[in-house]
Amino acid sequence: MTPRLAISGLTRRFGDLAVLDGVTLDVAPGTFVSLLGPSGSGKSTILKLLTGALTPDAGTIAFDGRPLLEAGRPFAFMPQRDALMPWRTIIDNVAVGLEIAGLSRKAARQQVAPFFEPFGLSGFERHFPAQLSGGMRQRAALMRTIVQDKPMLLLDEPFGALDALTRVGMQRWLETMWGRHAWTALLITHDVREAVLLSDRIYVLSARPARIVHQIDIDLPRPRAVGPDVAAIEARLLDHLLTQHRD
Amino acid sequence: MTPRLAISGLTRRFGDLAVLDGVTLDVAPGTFVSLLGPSGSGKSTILKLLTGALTPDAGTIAFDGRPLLEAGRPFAFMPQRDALMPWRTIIDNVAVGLEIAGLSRKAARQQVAPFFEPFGLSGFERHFPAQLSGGMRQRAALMRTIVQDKPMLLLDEPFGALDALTRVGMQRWLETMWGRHAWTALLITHDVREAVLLSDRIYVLSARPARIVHQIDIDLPRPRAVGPDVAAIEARLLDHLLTQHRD
Amino acid sequence: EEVTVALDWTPNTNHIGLYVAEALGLYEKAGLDVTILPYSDTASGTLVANGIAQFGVLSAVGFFTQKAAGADLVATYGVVQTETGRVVFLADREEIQSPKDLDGLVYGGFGSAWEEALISTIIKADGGEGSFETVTLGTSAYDALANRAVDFTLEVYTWEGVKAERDGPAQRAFRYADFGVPDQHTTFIGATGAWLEANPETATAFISATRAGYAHAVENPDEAADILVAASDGFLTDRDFVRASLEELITGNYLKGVDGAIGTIDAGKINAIGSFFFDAKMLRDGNGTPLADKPDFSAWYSNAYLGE
Amino acid sequence: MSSLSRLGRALPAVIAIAGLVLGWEAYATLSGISPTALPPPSRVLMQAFEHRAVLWANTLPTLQATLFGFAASLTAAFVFSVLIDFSLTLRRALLPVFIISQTLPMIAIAPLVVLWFGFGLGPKIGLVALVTFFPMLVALLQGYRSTEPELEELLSSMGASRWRVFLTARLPTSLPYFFAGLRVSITYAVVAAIFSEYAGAARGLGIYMLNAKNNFRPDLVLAAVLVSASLTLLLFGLTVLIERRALPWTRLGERR
Amino acid sequence: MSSLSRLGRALPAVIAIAGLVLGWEAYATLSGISPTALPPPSRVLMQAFEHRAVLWANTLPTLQATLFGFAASLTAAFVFSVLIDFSLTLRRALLPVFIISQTLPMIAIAPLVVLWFGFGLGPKIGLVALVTFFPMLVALLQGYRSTEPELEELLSSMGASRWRVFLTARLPTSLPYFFAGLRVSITYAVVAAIFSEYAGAARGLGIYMLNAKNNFRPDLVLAAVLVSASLTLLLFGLTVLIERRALPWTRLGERR
Ligand SMILES: Nc1ncnc2c1ncn2[C@@H]1O[C@H](COP(=O)(O)OP(=O)(O)OP(=O)(O)O)[C@@H](O)[C@H]1O
Ligand SMILES: Nc1ncnc2c1ncn2[C@@H]1O[C@H](COP(=O)(O)OP(=O)(O)OP(=O)(O)O)[C@@H](O)[C@H]1O
Ligand SMILES: Cc1ncc(C[n+]2csc(CCO)c2C)c(N)n1
Ligand SMILES: [Mg+2]
Ligand SMILES: [Mg+2]
Repeated sequence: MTPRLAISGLTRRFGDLAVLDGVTLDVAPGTFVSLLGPSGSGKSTILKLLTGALTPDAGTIAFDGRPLLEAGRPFAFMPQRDALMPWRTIIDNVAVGLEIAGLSRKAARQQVAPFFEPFGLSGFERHFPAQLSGGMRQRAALMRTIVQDKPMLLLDEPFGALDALTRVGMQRWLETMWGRHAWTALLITHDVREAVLLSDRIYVLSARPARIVHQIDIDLPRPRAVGPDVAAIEARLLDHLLTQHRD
Repeated sequence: MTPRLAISGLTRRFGDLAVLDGVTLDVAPGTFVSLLGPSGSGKSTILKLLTGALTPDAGTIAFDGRPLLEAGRPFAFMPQRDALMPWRTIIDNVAVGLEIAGLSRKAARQQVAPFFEPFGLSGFERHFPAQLSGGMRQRAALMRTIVQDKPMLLLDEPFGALDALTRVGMQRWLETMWGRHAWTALLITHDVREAVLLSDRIYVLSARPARIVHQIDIDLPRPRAVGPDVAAIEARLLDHLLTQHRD
Repeated sequence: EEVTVALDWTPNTNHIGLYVAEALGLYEKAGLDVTILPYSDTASGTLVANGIAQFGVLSAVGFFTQKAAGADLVATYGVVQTETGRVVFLADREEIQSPKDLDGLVYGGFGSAWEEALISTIIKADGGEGSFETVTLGTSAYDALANRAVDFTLEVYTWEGVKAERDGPAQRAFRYADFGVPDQHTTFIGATGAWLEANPETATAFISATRAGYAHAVENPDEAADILVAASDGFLTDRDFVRASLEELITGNYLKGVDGAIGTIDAGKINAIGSFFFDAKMLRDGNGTPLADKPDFSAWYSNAYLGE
Repeated sequence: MSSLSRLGRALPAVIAIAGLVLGWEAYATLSGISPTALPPPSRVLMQAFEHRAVLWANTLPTLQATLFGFAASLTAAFVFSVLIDFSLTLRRALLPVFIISQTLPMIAIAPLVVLWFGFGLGPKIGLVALVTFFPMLVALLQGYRSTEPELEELLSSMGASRWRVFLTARLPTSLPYFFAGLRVSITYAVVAAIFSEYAGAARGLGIYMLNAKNNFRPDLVLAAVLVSASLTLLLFGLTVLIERRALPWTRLGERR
Repeated sequence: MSSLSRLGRALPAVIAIAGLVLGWEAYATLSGISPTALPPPSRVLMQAFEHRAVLWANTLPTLQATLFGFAASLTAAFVFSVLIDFSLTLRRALLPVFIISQTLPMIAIAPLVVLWFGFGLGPKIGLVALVTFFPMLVALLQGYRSTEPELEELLSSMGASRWRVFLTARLPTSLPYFFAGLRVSITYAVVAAIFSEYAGAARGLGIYMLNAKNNFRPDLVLAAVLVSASLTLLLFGLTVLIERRALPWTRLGERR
């Protein structure tokens, strides 16, 4: 089966700073893949290369077997900081992707409105981002990503600002939705347990210049809960991470 | 033994918003106490009441048995965001507390210089904060707190911006130092495992208006590692947190 | 003794006596340390009335307006013995043949209420309506005339008039006297009554030295022209023009009257022009209402400081 | 209650301004200074009232020059800000030219402009625009620049064109900056209009001041100053109101 | 290499300015317009060179008024910004007064100031200060306000007094804002000095321009404009240099 996303030999420097040094990874359709790696290793840079915000120095990116450039813009991207527009209400922030895709503002609003309930944000449609807590903002950003209904999700630390409670809730919700919609997703996180709970496969990046140093496939049944299986994989991953050289 | 810090019935509202509703807790000398609680519950507010940035509506705070106001300023405080001054080099940022305490800039620098090595920041003394990664900044902020050598540490999410690798390293370092110096500390975190690994006692706050809903004393031996004991306490805590009503 | 004189315009041959007296050391001989303040946006009469300068070169226009409005000004020297002012326009304006043709045209003015009254009097004397549009331009008036931005303006014949005759553009002019305006000293040197009363010796020393300067210029126009050019910081580059202007001032009996008078203020002229202004309701008090009673013009000037 | 506390907040300003005016009045009447040098404010007010018809007639052309000039300046600032934002070459070519244009003393330029273009409304509009253009341009450019790069990348990833990104992200981001620049500009606009009249005009507050000054009436000069200052304050207040309307989200306070 | 790329960056500006100057030269010489209406730039330059001694003698007093006035304005802006920062009542009392002071047309005020205080340097310094004071005050206040509250709380928790917090946190935070205000102010300083000379002065570029204009010498007017514009650009460049020196951390780029 052609992978949905196939990255091969991806390399990128910023001036003197070699950030990516031949990153190669695959994401099969309908799977959830996580990227783990030290801070500053180049995880966000990989996503920027995918969305076209940056261009690679070397390497290829194929989407459904075709070069990325021919594939249009197949990704729904959730950036590391929420990037909500303070001047738009939450519903208009969530709907912006649909507006850009050509829908009228009204149609876009109608289409996103049903999502507010499952995201725990109903009643906040007409609020401005500054009126929401950090966790609520992050949920809005995730909603904005999902409503775009693109072939693949790119999620950069989607739960970073959430407390343990909300975080676990959102993880569970994402897992359920994922099961239902058969999304394909690439997730960046620095929370090892999160990666284990959500992923079909985890790639571990080295420190800068980043290469893939481990690949772990997980086929535990879903929904997953913390237990000995999860703990074992977690311990293995932590071990990998902690034995790397410090930056 | 008189507790180092005794908070009793602490209450505070912001306008219509009741944030703290009679928070009562103790910190014994030489112990490490953590506060866990949902985002927006009022954890940072408690620290602000301790440092004097806010005044309580009701409740008392005693330090070594005396009212806080008579105790001078006994806390070394690490705020949730690093609050490094972009116009000062790292060494001058770290030394600012000593300068305010009356030392000359030169003397203050001399006193803080030896800390750069254990914090993994040697060579960065003359850098500006903008030249450091998020994790390095947070380590500098922690260093600034510790060099003040006050009777008690107040740490608000000291490891929030760190990746798993650096985070675990810093936790280990803090634990070692703690064993060596018999510091007294109050730590705010949203990372359950972090709390279990570091604390002698954990208080769990309810959602707003916050009250203490659980108190867990931990007397596992140190240094602690992830294992069944830790996992059990962690599971218990997560259970507490997840059965609370969502905000 | 320090004395400051404020000018009414950028240095020109009207000021020749001041510069000659300064250059010949006449002020120094009289024990005076004279500073000549350049022309600026603040009128010389205003500077004198407020004590910023002791003396000022005052246009009759400003002098009569300000005096009536209550300024403590006294004319102590008549720079010219007969009218130097003209109404001017470009020579090729065929349609302007007499003042009544100025009706409905645009006047480039200097900002005093007096001018409009003067011009409309002239037009009416010629049988016109006396209505025209005023654009206040101040020092830009002559540029504007040359560039046809305005239709006519007022000039000092012995300066702007002479310049235009030499360098163009060709101009034609109406004399005030031909249309019922009495002859006058167009330019004075004056001070405040209070200061004159308190410093009669200094005033006499200054005015008499200044008068000697003008007299010297009349006798030695070549030398005087050089002095003015040298004193002008490089703006007056055309020495021949300055000389020609002086020649006109001398041969036209402006500086030295037909009767030989230099600097003397003529009682009859003051009275005539004063009465003319009064009748035309151009003299207005501090509230802007026309004076009800004709003032005693003999108190508005003094020849007492001219020296022997 | 709210209106009472609002009054309380305005009190220090009222006291300060009243103090200044009363001090001026006392000095002008008691020190024996001539009213032609410093007229007391009471006289200025009374004269302003007495000459209200003439003052009003002279206010209209000034207001006209101000508003048209400001509108021109607004348009130009917007158009050039977009051009400069879209093209680095244009930025490098035009910004130094605009900075130099700000160093030209208007007092020397204005008479030349009048010579070239006459006494009509045109050159006055031009001069007002010249003076008020720059603060707004700078504010807009700084506003565009402070757009979050993450937001722009996000929008591009959604398929937005450069122009779409500009409209959706850069322009709204610049609005608070723009209004800050607007407040500065509007303060200069009336002053600039008066100024341009000094260089040559048939009517207007500037001409009124010039004539009043030449006719030895500082009280009328100050009466006209009063009118122009009130006009400026009015326009200033208007921009504040518009800003409140246009930027509802900026009044929510910064709580994340 | 680096100097080459710097040249490359300056190229569009050089081309734009050269284009404007050449266009002006061509128009002035070819269109048959009288040189008294629009002298060609070549003539302006030559005349500026020829009259350099007199120009320089007239530049000195203007420069003096500019620098002293600016120094006074700087001091006043700092002192008042501190007062206003420390006292809410003072803020409410003084800010409206300062805003009103900005609405007064300088062209009407300057002659009055000359009447009250004479032809000396004093009133000129005062006028320059009046014009340049406000942008710096506003910048400083906005700078103080943008201090991170966390930082202030941290410093207080260390036992810092209010004044100490001001010196350690608020003042350094305000520096980038202050320099932005400074750049605006310095642009107005020379123009304001020239302006105040128009209202009455013994010497200075303003007086020079006035004289040149009255003697039908627009070439000399423009020569003086050239000098004053160069002066402004020089001062502007100076503040940019000082800023670079004073704020090394602002040039690190925003990478967290
Ligand atoms: N535009 C840029 N210019 C220069 N350097 C950059 C740029 N973007 C990123 N970098 C550098 O590239 C490295 C990788 O950055 P990146 O944001 O991809 O890290 P990350 O793995 O996402 O880290 P984190 O976990 O902290 O988000 C960092 O050292 C960063 O300083
Ligand atoms: N100065 C203030 N004015 C008004 N409301 C405030 C203020 N400070 C805090 N709050 C509110 O009080 C509540 C508690 O805030 P606090 O910062 O103490 O939460 P927290 O428990 O530290 O959350 P987090 O885990 O996100 O840091 C929040 O709802 C916040 O909106
Ligand atoms: C040299 C010289 N030229 C013009 C004026 C300006 N001016 C003021 S009043 C007036 C009208 C005279 O009747 C004129 C032309 C001047 N003062 N000196
Ligand atoms: Mg990242
Ligand atoms: Mg907090």
